[in-house]
Amino acid sequence: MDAAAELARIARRIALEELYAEYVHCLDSDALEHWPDFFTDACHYRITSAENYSAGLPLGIIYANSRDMLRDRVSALREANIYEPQTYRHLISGLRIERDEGDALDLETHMLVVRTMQDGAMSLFAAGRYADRAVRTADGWKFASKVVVLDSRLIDTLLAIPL
Amino acid sequence: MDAAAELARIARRIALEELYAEYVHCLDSDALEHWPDFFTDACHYRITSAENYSAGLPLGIIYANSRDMLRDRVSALREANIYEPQTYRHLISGLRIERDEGDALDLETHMLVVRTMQDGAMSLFAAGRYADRAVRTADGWKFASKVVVLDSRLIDTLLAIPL
Amino acid sequence: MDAAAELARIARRIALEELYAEYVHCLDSDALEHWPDFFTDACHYRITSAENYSAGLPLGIIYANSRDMLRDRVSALREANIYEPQTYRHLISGLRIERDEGDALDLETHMLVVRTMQDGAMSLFAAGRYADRAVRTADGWKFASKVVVLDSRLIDTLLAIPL
Amino acid sequence: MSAAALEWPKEGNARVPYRVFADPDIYRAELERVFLGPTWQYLAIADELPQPGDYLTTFLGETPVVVTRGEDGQIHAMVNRCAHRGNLVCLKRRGHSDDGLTCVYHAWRYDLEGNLKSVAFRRGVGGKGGMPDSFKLEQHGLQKLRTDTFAGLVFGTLSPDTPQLSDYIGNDIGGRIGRVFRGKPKVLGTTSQILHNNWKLYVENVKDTYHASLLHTFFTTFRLSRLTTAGGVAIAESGAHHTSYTYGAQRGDNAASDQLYSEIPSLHEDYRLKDPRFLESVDEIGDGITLQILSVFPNFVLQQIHNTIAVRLVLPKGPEETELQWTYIGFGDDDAAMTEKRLLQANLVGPAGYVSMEDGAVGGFIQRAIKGGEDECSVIEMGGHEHASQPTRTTEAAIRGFWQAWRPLMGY
Amino acid sequence: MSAAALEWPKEGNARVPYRVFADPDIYRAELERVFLGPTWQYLAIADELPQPGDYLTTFLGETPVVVTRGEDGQIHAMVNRCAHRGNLVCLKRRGHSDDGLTCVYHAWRYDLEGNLKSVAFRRGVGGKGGMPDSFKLEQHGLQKLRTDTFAGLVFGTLSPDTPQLSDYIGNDIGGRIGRVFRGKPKVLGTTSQILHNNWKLYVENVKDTYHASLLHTFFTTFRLSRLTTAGGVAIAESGAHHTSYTYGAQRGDNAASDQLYSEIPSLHEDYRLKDPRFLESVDEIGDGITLQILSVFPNFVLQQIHNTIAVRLVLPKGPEETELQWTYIGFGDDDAAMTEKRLLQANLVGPAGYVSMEDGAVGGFIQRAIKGGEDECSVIEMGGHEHASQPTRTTEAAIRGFWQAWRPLMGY
Amino acid sequence: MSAAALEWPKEGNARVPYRVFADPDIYRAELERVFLGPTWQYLAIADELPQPGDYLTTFLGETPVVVTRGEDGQIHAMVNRCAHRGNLVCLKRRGHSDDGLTCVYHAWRYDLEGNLKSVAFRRGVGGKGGMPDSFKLEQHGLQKLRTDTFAGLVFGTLSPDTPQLSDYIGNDIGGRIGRVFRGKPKVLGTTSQILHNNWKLYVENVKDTYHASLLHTFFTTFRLSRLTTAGGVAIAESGAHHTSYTYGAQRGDNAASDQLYSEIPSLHEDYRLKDPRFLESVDEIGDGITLQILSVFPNFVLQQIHNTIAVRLVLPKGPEETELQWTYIGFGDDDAAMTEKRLLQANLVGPAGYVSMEDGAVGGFIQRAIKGGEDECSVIEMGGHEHASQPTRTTEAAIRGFWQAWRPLMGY
Ligand code: FES
Ligand code: FES
Ligand code: FES
Ligand SMILES: [Fe+3]
Ligand SMILES: [Fe+3]
Ligand SMILES: [Fe+3]
Repeated sequence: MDAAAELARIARRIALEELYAEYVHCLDSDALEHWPDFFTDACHYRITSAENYSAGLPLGIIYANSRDMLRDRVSALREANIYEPQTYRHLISGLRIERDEGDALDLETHMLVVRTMQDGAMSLFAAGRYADRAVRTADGWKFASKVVVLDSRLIDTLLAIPL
Repeated sequence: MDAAAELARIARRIALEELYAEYVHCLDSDALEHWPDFFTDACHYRITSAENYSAGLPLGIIYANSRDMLRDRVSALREANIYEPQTYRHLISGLRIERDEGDALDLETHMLVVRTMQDGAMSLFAAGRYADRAVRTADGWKFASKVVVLDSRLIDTLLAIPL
Repeated sequence: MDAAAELARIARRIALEELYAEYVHCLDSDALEHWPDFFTDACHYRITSAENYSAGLPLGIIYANSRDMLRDRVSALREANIYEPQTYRHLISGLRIERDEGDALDLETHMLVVRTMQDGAMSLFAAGRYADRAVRTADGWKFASKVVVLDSRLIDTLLAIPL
Repeated sequence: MSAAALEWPKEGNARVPYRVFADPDIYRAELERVFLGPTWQYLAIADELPQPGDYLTTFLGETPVVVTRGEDGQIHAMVNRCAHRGNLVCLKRRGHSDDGLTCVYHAWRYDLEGNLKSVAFRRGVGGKGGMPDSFKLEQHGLQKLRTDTFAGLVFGTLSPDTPQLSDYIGNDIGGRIGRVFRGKPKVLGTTSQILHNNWKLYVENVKDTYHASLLHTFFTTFRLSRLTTAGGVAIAESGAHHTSYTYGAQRGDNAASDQLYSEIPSLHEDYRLKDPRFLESVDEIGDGITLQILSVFPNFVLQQIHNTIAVRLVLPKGPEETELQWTYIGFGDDDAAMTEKRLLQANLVGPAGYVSMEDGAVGGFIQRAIKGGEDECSVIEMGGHEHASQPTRTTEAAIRGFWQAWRPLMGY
Repeated sequence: MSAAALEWPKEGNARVPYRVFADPDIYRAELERVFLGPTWQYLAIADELPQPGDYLTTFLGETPVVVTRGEDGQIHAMVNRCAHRGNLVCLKRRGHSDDGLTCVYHAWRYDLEGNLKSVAFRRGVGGKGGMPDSFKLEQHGLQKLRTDTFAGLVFGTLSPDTPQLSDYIGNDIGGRIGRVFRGKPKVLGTTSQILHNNWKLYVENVKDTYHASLLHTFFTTFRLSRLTTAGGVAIAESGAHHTSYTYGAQRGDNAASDQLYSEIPSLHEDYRLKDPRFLESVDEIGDGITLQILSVFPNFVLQQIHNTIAVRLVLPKGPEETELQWTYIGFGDDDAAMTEKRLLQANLVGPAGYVSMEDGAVGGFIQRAIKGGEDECSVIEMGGHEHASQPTRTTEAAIRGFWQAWRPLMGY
Repeated sequence: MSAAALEWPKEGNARVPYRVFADPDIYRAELERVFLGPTWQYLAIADELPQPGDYLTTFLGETPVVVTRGEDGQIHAMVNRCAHRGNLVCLKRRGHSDDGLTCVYHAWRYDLEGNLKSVAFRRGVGGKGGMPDSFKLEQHGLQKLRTDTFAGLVFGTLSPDTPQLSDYIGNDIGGRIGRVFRGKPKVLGTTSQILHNNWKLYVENVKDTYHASLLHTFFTTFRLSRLTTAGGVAIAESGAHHTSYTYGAQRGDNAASDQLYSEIPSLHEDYRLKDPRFLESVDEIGDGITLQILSVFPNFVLQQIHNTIAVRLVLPKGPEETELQWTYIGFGDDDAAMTEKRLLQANLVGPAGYVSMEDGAVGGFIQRAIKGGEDECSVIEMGGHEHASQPTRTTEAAIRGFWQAWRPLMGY
């Protein structure tokens, strides 16, 4: 591969690493109003369990088919739903490009989330992977689809803040 | 360092990041049949504890001296051994090149594994590091040696799936 | 952006990734005597909780204003303080450049620490982020300031080894 | 204190000592008297086990159970405990076996009805060892549950004294179950929550028709359901089971309702959805009931919220921990659009549900709040002191009904 | 064994059976008799709640409590448990409300003093449901604590029998609290530790004037404090409270002291700080006391170590778990340099403190060591068998004082 | 229920109520009567402590113990609990000290035999404080264990009534231990497992000669060991200890055996190793025994599987949790090739062992299965109802032997 192509390939990978870094920063710093901006208008977002996913069952814990539905989710969290103060800490690892169409990619990364409650209790809240579809747009890479596949069937108490 | 060399150095590092991403994806997606392919024919694979490792004690929880032994391990897991359904989620961080011989490297990364049982219980199963020897071969980087050094002396219940 | 600049930008990012890899390796391999070398002479180091940090309260669990204070911390751990044998395993993820002044950067990364006691008990000891100021010096990138912001208010038992 | 030592307040079902949610002895007694006692507990949807040899594992309280489809095509259930030395006979949550059930420890084999068919090396090896002649296979099967099916739902009990399932459920509640299961159910997916509270705090929440529009402000805001919309609560005579139902909002008077709710902090006049598609529902049953929450004592819940239908199982995991399992249902004749409706409306419920996430947390809040107050009592007087059906949901009658059923079982 | 069954050793306060640190029944009895009993427990610094409507949540033992600044400008405290069905009324650690306290479950509303002001749908809806007429708001408020303030510190108790706070603390200990709080306190930050030991093991450690220079070798090495420097321990007559105090090192005789400490492994002659700025302190109080550790029974600690001042609250979280909360204090008139001094000296204490980290671990060591030895006893004879004030810290008198106060409360 | 209240089934050792694996009161009684009672428990390999001043820490049940090599060159063991206020005297798992043992809390010093040598500031400071004259060092040492050594293995007991170690073990079992320890042992490494089951479920597994070829299908498949190969079980008269032994497969009749095993699901005719080097073993002892599993009551195991030799210690960590510690042994005269053999064969055992990983899980399966069935019993009739030695492994005699020894200790 020639140097320019190599450099482009590397630059793209780094851009994707940065995309995920910004994404989890957005969630973990309670900047939820910006969370929908990581997606395309007509996006799919779903949180499900490996059990449902591998059985081909379509149910999502959260199931959205548009960026506006993500905006509504944030509004509800801000205005309607009641839950204790809590924060997430995402760790991302092992980015892989599963399908490479240049400006449209199927991506997968491992993820882990530690949740901390206001009393200080930390717990392993989620472990799993992001099975995503990212597309290059005028203002950078966006998620056309993001399926959060959790290894566990169990959610501790509730899932308010998205993953 | 000139640009070409710099680019090569960076490309190599990214290739190594990708190697680890593929390696843990293989284990965590239950593609164990491909796990031995990450190693050279005459490889060493060992899982041990920091306690044994730092005391210079050679014992391994798993101790293999050939890729065929790794294949036998997989066959046993598939055909002989009995254990509850469970999955790992590896997180890798902090890749470091400890010794650089160009196409042969001593590598170290931090690793953490969350194990999820079929009932949904997640636990911190392993934390430690990979102390590896990787070599560049015709079909990419392979592990000539991989020593999994676990921080803890304890294994919860059993260790079936390799790390 | 032209190729040279792009390459330089990428090289810098990789250098920073390596900086953090070396930093956590230093702590997790008990090479504490070298820990102060990651900082500038006149540095600020502080471990605090998100609660204090977001409330603008200046208190630190550890609070140092010079590299020599970090050296004193290490001497005390080696010569004076009594604590059970224990090791950390840091995982770092999501490096972000918050402010880019070329050779001086505001950086943030997510971090998680698993602590292992000599009896083998592993626990989620810390989750949070590094809010850092790094500067490029004659011998590489150094931390002019490092604020460890822990998500939790609680410290399990004690904090001896720095984060 | 021991389970027996608790003295129930003279106010009867209108007062509940918090100790019943925290005391380990009471909890242990419940496992015995309620969950291994004369109650029917939900095990599975019959269609989850289509083929002979299919099995799944679940629990009666904390006791592991395996449910099978036998060679005879019938559903069977046994305690999942080997008659030899007590190993789990089935390790998987779901599975299929063509030759009965074999325990991994010593390979004792059972048929799909739990009868012991063979004992490895029963006659020893080379004339040495083996089981004594006094050992009879037929005396060492798996402990069998009684099972029965209602509207395609499989229930089980370990007690010979539990009345027939249909009598246990009764016609009224039974009709309200049948109303939902009109077709062949199709599982859309499952999810579970760990709740850090005693199982009864969640069951109270389910039977609490008073809280919905107050705790779940999402509901109120969108006028999806208010206590001002037409509806009520039907309660079995025994108090054990209940159904709350709500008719479409249009039947209510919004102006008057807003007026009434104006005192409640939860109303956000200005709050509108950007993409309301996920609330587009159809009256698939055709009786105008948009919301039905139904419970069968002690731990089964059936929910219809618009087009999202789910069964919930409440499993005790300790005095202060509970697992809540959701199974979401569609029907065989759903087209893609209908399925999509159900999936979108599923955002309303479950661990992240717009109108249910609070239910996952509030029990834990109570569990924390009652520490040091075990001898204090909750006050359950909304709607009076009785546990009869009422044409309103502004009542805690169904909760009083629960205690009416629970107390005699426990001897209080 | 039950709490009652323990027989106290004839040596009295000089012996403590390890069982009191491990037995769940004894622990449960303590929650009742000590923490809900006739004792004053630290709740907050009054200045943490400047405005009416400000509130914070804390605990009496394990019982959740909310502390408010009322419309009347006074501090009030109530059990954080809704009078309806026991939900936590305040969910946040700190907050502010302009219209009293509203429970999220059914929107019952209380004023800032815990009086029930309204019940949602009390009169039902459309003439159906609602509370019976017999229900009286004034009979269903939050359970109120008695509160009182000393030197700007708020204490609370649930018992009518607890003597007035100033009498409870007494003049001697009271004066030593006032000595520290000369100005308007300003919170510099907080931190907490989870200790894997019974709460009393930490309280013993606080009252243990014998251990400081032995366990905390950092102290010794820098001659910050030695048993050879002038100082002593003041103990309330009841034994309940204590203060240990140390004068600046210069008052001691270092040569003689080094000689004495030469047997102790902890001395490192050669150990010097590279940047000693963090130890630059000023005698801000002016009486030459560089170290004062003070405790008010059962679980309050006030610390002055040079210029680092902190209050500590010891919260039981189970027989073998304790939360230790630190609140670091400066004063309104501190300039930047003084604040910096306090922040630098704070390295001495807290979870990573040069002279306190060991205290976080040693209780857990004991908790592990006493397993299987619950009927053995600790030996508390340093400084004799009494619990009177002494002009030395080479004594365990303050620990004996703790048991002198604890035993009658527990009936031992 | 209390430990005493359990009524043992009339079938004696052929029935075990599951309650003994779950009941917290029974567990507490065991810690006292079994682990602090008249039993010898494995502490260490003498060669792990070559030099005077070497020490390591371990447990008798849950009671922490320190084992030392004294100045006298002898092995000593004491409870690791300071005589002052109960702190752990030794914090490290292994260590060396040239001047006895010093407690970190107040620097009390003990010699390597646990005698108290000095008390810091015993005479006070400046004539103030210090210990009363009535305090005698010799009355405040560490609690001492009796220790004895057999074949280089150190055992300890806290009871004066435990018979001499060699009598306790007996000649038969003793000889089978000696058979393995022919040379100077060399530790190759250690590993530990946390098992989520009562300790006795693992001990039953060790003594269960019936399960090996059924649960561990790896074994069967490779004809490494089958119940059809020659072997048997030797059981101490008391029932307390056992040894199972197997001769090399060649002594068995494979055709007949395959025939017999053809009914067992575990046989995979087609399954062959790609790299069988890890099974290349030598008959290092020369008596043709390829497998020996030996136990000494209550919690010691010695294993020889071909050339992989390990001692296992079974430590109770709660009613439903157990730590299993493995120490792998080679001998001083092993050459590199022999060591490599042992390391490769070690793949057979331990947490990831081809023929042992199932043992780590099956106890937990049982623990889960018996919930709600505490009054049910396991059926232990394979090989009859006795606990005598038998020339077959198709028996549960050694398990019955365990209960024969356990019941009188516990009063059942
Ligand atoms: S326990 Fe099931 S066969 Fe032995
Ligand atoms: S529990 Fe507080 S309002 Fe009902
Ligand atoms: S506890 Fe050991 S010296 Fe005080
Ligand atoms: Fe609800
Ligand atoms: Fe201290
Ligand atoms: Fe086995």
